[in-house]
Amino acid sequence: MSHDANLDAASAGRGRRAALDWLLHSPLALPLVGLIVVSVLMGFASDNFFTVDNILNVLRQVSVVGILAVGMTFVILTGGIDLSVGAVMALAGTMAAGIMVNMGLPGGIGLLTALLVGLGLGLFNGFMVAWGKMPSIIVTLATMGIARGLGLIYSGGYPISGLPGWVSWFGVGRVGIIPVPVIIMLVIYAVAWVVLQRTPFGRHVYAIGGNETAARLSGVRTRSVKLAVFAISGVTAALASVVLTGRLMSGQPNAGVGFELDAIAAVVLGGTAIAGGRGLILGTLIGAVLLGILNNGLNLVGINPYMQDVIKGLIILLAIYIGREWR
Amino acid sequence: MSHDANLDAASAGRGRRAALDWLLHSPLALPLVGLIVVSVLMGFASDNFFTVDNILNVLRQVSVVGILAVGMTFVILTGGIDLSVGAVMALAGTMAAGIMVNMGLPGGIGLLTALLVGLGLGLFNGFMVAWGKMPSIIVTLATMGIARGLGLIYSGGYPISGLPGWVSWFGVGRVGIIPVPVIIMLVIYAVAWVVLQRTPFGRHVYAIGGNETAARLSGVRTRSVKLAVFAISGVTAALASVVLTGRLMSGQPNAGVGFELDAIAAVVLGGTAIAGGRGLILGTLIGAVLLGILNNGLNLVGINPYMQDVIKGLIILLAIYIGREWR
Amino acid sequence: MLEMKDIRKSFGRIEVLHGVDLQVNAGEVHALLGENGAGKSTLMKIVSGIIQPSSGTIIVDGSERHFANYDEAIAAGIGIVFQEFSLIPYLNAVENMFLAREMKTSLGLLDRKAMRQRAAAILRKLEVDLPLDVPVARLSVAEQQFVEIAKALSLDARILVLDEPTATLTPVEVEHLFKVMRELRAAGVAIVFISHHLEEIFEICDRITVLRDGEQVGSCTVAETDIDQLVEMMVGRRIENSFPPKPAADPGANVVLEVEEVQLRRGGPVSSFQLRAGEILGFAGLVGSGRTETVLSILGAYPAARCKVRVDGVEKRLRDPADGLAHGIGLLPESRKEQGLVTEFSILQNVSLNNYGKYRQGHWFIDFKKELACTEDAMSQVRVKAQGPRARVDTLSGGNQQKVVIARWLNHDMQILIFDEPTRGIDVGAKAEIYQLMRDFTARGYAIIMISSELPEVIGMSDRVCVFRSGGIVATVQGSAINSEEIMTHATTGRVQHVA
Amino acid sequence: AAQDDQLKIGMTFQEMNNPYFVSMQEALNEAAASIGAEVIVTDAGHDVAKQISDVEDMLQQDIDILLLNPTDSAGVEAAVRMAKDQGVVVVAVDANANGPVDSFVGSKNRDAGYQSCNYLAEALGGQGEVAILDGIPVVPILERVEGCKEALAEHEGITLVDTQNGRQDRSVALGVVENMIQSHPNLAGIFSVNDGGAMGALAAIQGSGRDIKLTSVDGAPEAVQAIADGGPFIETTAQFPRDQIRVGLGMALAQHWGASVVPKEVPIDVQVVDAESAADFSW
Ligand SMILES: Nc1ncnc2c1ncn2[C@@H]1O[C@H](COP(=O)(O)OP(=O)(O)OP(=O)(O)O)[C@@H](O)[C@H]1O
Ligand SMILES: Nc1ncnc2c1ncn2[C@@H]1O[C@H](COP(=O)(O)OP(=O)(O)OP(=O)(O)O)[C@@H](O)[C@H]1O
Ligand SMILES: [Mg+2]
Ligand SMILES: [Mg+2]
Repeated sequence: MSHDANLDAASAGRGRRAALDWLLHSPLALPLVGLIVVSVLMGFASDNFFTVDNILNVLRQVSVVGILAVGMTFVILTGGIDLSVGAVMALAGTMAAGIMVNMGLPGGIGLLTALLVGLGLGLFNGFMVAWGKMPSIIVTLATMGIARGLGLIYSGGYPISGLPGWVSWFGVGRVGIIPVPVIIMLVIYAVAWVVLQRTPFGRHVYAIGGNETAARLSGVRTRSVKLAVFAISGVTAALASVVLTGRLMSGQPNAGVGFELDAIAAVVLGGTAIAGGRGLILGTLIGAVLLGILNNGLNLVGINPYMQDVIKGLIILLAIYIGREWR
Repeated sequence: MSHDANLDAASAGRGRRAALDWLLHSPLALPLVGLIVVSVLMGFASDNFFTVDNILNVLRQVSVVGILAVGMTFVILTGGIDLSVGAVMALAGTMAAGIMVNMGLPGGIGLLTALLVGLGLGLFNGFMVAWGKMPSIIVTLATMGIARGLGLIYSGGYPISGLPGWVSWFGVGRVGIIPVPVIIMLVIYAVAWVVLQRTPFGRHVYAIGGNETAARLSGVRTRSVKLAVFAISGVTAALASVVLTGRLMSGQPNAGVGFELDAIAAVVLGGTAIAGGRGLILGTLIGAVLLGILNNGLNLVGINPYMQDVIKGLIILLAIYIGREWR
Repeated sequence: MLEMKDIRKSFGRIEVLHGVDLQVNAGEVHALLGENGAGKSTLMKIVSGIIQPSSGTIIVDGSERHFANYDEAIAAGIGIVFQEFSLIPYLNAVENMFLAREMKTSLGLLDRKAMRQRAAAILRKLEVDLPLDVPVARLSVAEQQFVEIAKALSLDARILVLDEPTATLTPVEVEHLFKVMRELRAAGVAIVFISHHLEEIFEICDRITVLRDGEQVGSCTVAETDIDQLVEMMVGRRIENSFPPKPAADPGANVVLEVEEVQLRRGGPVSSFQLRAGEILGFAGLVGSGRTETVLSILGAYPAARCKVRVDGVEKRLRDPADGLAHGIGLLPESRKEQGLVTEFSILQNVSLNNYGKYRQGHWFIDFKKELACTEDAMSQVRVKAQGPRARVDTLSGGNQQKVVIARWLNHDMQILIFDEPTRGIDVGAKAEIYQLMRDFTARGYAIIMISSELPEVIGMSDRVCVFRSGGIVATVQGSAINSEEIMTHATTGRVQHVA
Repeated sequence: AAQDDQLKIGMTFQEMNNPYFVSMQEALNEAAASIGAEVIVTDAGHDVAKQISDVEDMLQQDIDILLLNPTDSAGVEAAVRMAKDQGVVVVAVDANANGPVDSFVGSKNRDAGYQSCNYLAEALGGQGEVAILDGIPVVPILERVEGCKEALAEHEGITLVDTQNGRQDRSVALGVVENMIQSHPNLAGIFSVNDGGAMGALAAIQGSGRDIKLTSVDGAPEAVQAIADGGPFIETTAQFPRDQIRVGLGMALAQHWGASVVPKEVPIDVQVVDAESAADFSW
């Protein structure tokens, strides 16, 4: 008996040490700790925070930026950046809405339009970066302006409303109690996790961020991989536009201004190195939720909206500062 | 005689070859060509373009972004980026206006306030990057949010007007026919040129962007230099706020949204490598003027405002694409 | 003059120097020898204040010193030429030499004229003539090395450390350097010299200290020892004749690669050559003669002025190293860290980097078990010494890193391997193993192109040798013509040079 | 200023991705076409500095009339002065500008805020918690909020429990209102400073399934439609953007033709649009 108890204690000790070890070494550890700390603080500050309803609410709010951040993670892992995601999302949503409302085409075509717009602009970015050898920050900055302009031209500046009712399912529907946007987001994260961790392509994404020359000289098709990550970012922007359009029930050419910065913040808060090569997609999910909790919590606590910007900035700085040693 | 003519022809030939050589190798060549091409196009499209009045007009419009781009050039040369310049400018201008209007303090104190705000936030950025070892894109993204929030808190969201009349001199005054903002801008560029090309500090800025580790091993105090470039960027943001406040005759907490992107575009259009180490401050001036001409020309030609975004994006892409080989 | 006592240094939990002593006198050239990873560079970084020792004392001119950074070491009269280049690519030679030690006018501005004159004077002493106004990135590797040396000389150091300065120099250039070193020695400067070329030690050095695995294994004068004994001290065992025997040439072997014409984008001669199955084709030439650029142009990694290639007799257009891989051509790049390895990846991930074709599960996914098995197999074939396949490659010694890059090609059906400077910066023990590996490959029928700047290696390994000069092949030699006079004659301007 | 006889009208908008301003532009184009005038339009995108540049560029093109929809009243003063120095007629539209403008044509924004919030309070029976969905702090928006607060203060049973910034943006407003609803379980009413924000708030209310009444300002087609459909969105106090432009252009022309008693300020009435009147209303 005492023997058994000893064994148990030892294995518990080992378990604890293993957990500690993991905590000190996993790139996910720090984002998780941040998430927990901020959640607990918010829970103390507002009684309404830890309700099932509010947690689902946060996740639903997070979904759009969360989906954008998936593509952003791919791009940042290769050492690039995509400033165009917000604008591409707005253009995809506006054109999809336009196709359905103004041309009366069926919803499937609308969805397809959104995806094609996202894919097309993503390929354009990727082509300019990979074959044009231009820095991604500049290419996507230009694409951002182009996509915004096109969206406004297409819609004439008016939001496009009058969408068929089922579109709202993507934004406000629920399966059981789980909001549809949350399900869409989680599915996208699951797919991204598989792609990054279980496929050769995923390895190549990391390799390019780690040492592009080495990857290229060893025979990795670095240009194709770079094309692909920007295409993925375009597609996730299109998927985000589906959720957003469902939430707003209209195509908004000026939606998503500044979302690219939120997506970048989510990726970096999630522990991904901005220089590429290191990071986990689950970290991005945690980062996105952390940002969402900040927005939600500061609202719940009733902080002056101007002050919210300041507090958010400080918390991001603090989180990255503490996290820099882990990376 | 024929002998002399031969000599002349030869030296002319040599002159031409030297010019060609310069054209092919100077990092200024391409931005200049871009400037000329765009100017000529605009001149054809609008009769009002090539008037002294309009050229001074363009330069005056360029001044604010042009001044921001000076600090941005320092930062980018070291391999960093400063996304906070627009927000820092707004905060500096708002606080300076507040000091003068609400507290009735003299103008010198207002000016000093602006400079201290810019310097302070620049030092904060630099400290976080150099000692905190955090990526500048994240640090300055956070500072951007913080500075915007502080500006809005300070002013309660209202613009601060009622400034003494002399303030407008900085924005709309003239010396002879030359607008004061243009003079301020050119003086700042001249100082920046001396600092970058003629002082040890300037060489260290380039060295850090070229190879930070090597610079540190050679004894360059890399952290101090990085601190300094962000401080410079903060100070140029403050100087830009003086011109802006003069132009707007009010402290505007919402001013300058997106100016950081214009400043980055000016730097890159001017031939500076976004990865650092290579570039000339005069290129930035050309880049800023090029952007200004685009804005002005597209207005003069009467292009639909939505279309302007698209055309600007395409021209930036084209310019960088052609320029990428030179760099 | 310089004395180091019981120096210990740990990186994290790993101690790499276990109490090393070193004593260098004024007016001597002191060789510091040891295998890759023995701790030579680490020790020298401690001398120059770049890293701090975990314990131990440094005594300069009889008084104990502690250098918090390089500046303090410089103030104490210490100068160093780093093993890794520490030049700023876009600054010119003058700016690089005086970086962080600029001369200033009374206004605090750069005194460009004075710096230029002083730079020119130092370079004249080294007998090199290089352009002072272009960014050093546009200089050849050897020229860059001289800028590096000149930079250290400009400090007027009384203790000068040269960490593998000759790795990228030709024999003639090495002679220039030695001449300057002798002058400095005569002037009473203490010099620490690190090199893997043991012949150089006997030419220039007075005393020798040997490190092995972070321990000092001995110190002696040059006269007391010979090469074999040094090698044994370094490696801990005798190394027999390091070049494996050359098998007889097979003239009937298939031509696996025929380069009909290739010309570099920067111009130069148009080259052509053939490569046969089972042979090692050496590419000799001075540093910067265009060997690397030529093979990279053939592989499509570099734009070429023109390039026409037949693989197995069929004309192919290679646009990317990936196309090379598809045709069974693999590259071992000249710089392991910059071009060969993803240093943050594990051995496993580096080995399988380009090889997922073999480890698919379903069509899309990685078969992790197979990946692990194949990697372990490849690691044992090339005898990588590491904790396991999941060790990060940046924790390995240089030789083991090089073997990881080689291991990458073992699980492919390769035809042609291009080894660019396969033994640069690699100690004698690992060298012999790599030579044996190359012979194992050719025995399997692989063809090898070996680019090397070390003549003995070219001579000892190659079945035929293409000699490069100013961007292209100027001669191909084989059989008994593979000797140093012949090769150097073609590689330099045509005058016969006598090489030590 | 005009060398050729065609009249040139310049109009600078604070933003053009809002139906409110887009319909202004349409009215301007129609009106100008009917008198054979040329129109130049610019979009400041909420950036005062750009707006000044835009005006400068229009002055280079020798406009005769400047219709100014200021991003910020104080900030555009330099532009107003420059235009006046060139002899251009300047009329501020929708929001006033500092400096020597010839006339200002704009909605009674304080009234609009007052009426919307009064309607809201009465619809709630003078009882309950309400919140304000604020916007970008510019004078017309601030006036609406002031008017709203004044109305709310007149109802003893109404408490203002929250003010958050939806930046007049549908997607931002959506998230902000979702959070408001979470933090105030008894929230009964929301006033949004404009219809863009209100549409986001509407989506949030509908998503929550709670019974919260919503009022707003503008009269945008989408909002009017939503009110007609019944539901949480019960009222918007409509402005008349097309009329503002028509009246504004009229004032400018009068001045251009030499009228000497052009009114300095022409307030345009606002009108309550609710479920009963929605069917008949459109901009
Ligand atoms: N910054 C570092 N962090 C961790 N380990 C290090 C670091 N620098 C060196 N090492 C390790 O210290 C050991 C000694 O390295 P060092 O560079 O001194 O070897 P060396 O004798 O100069 O070898 P070489 O002949 O290849 O230049 C090696 O095992 C190396 O991996
Ligand atoms: N004349 C030149 N103009 C521009 N660059 C040059 C010139 N000569 C050499 N270089 C550069 O010097 C470097 C060395 O050339 P390369 O690597 O092809 O030579 P190599 O014979 O392989 O020498 P190494 O032994 O260093 O590999 C290359 O990066 C090349 O671009
Ligand atoms: Mg070494
Ligand atoms: Mg080479």
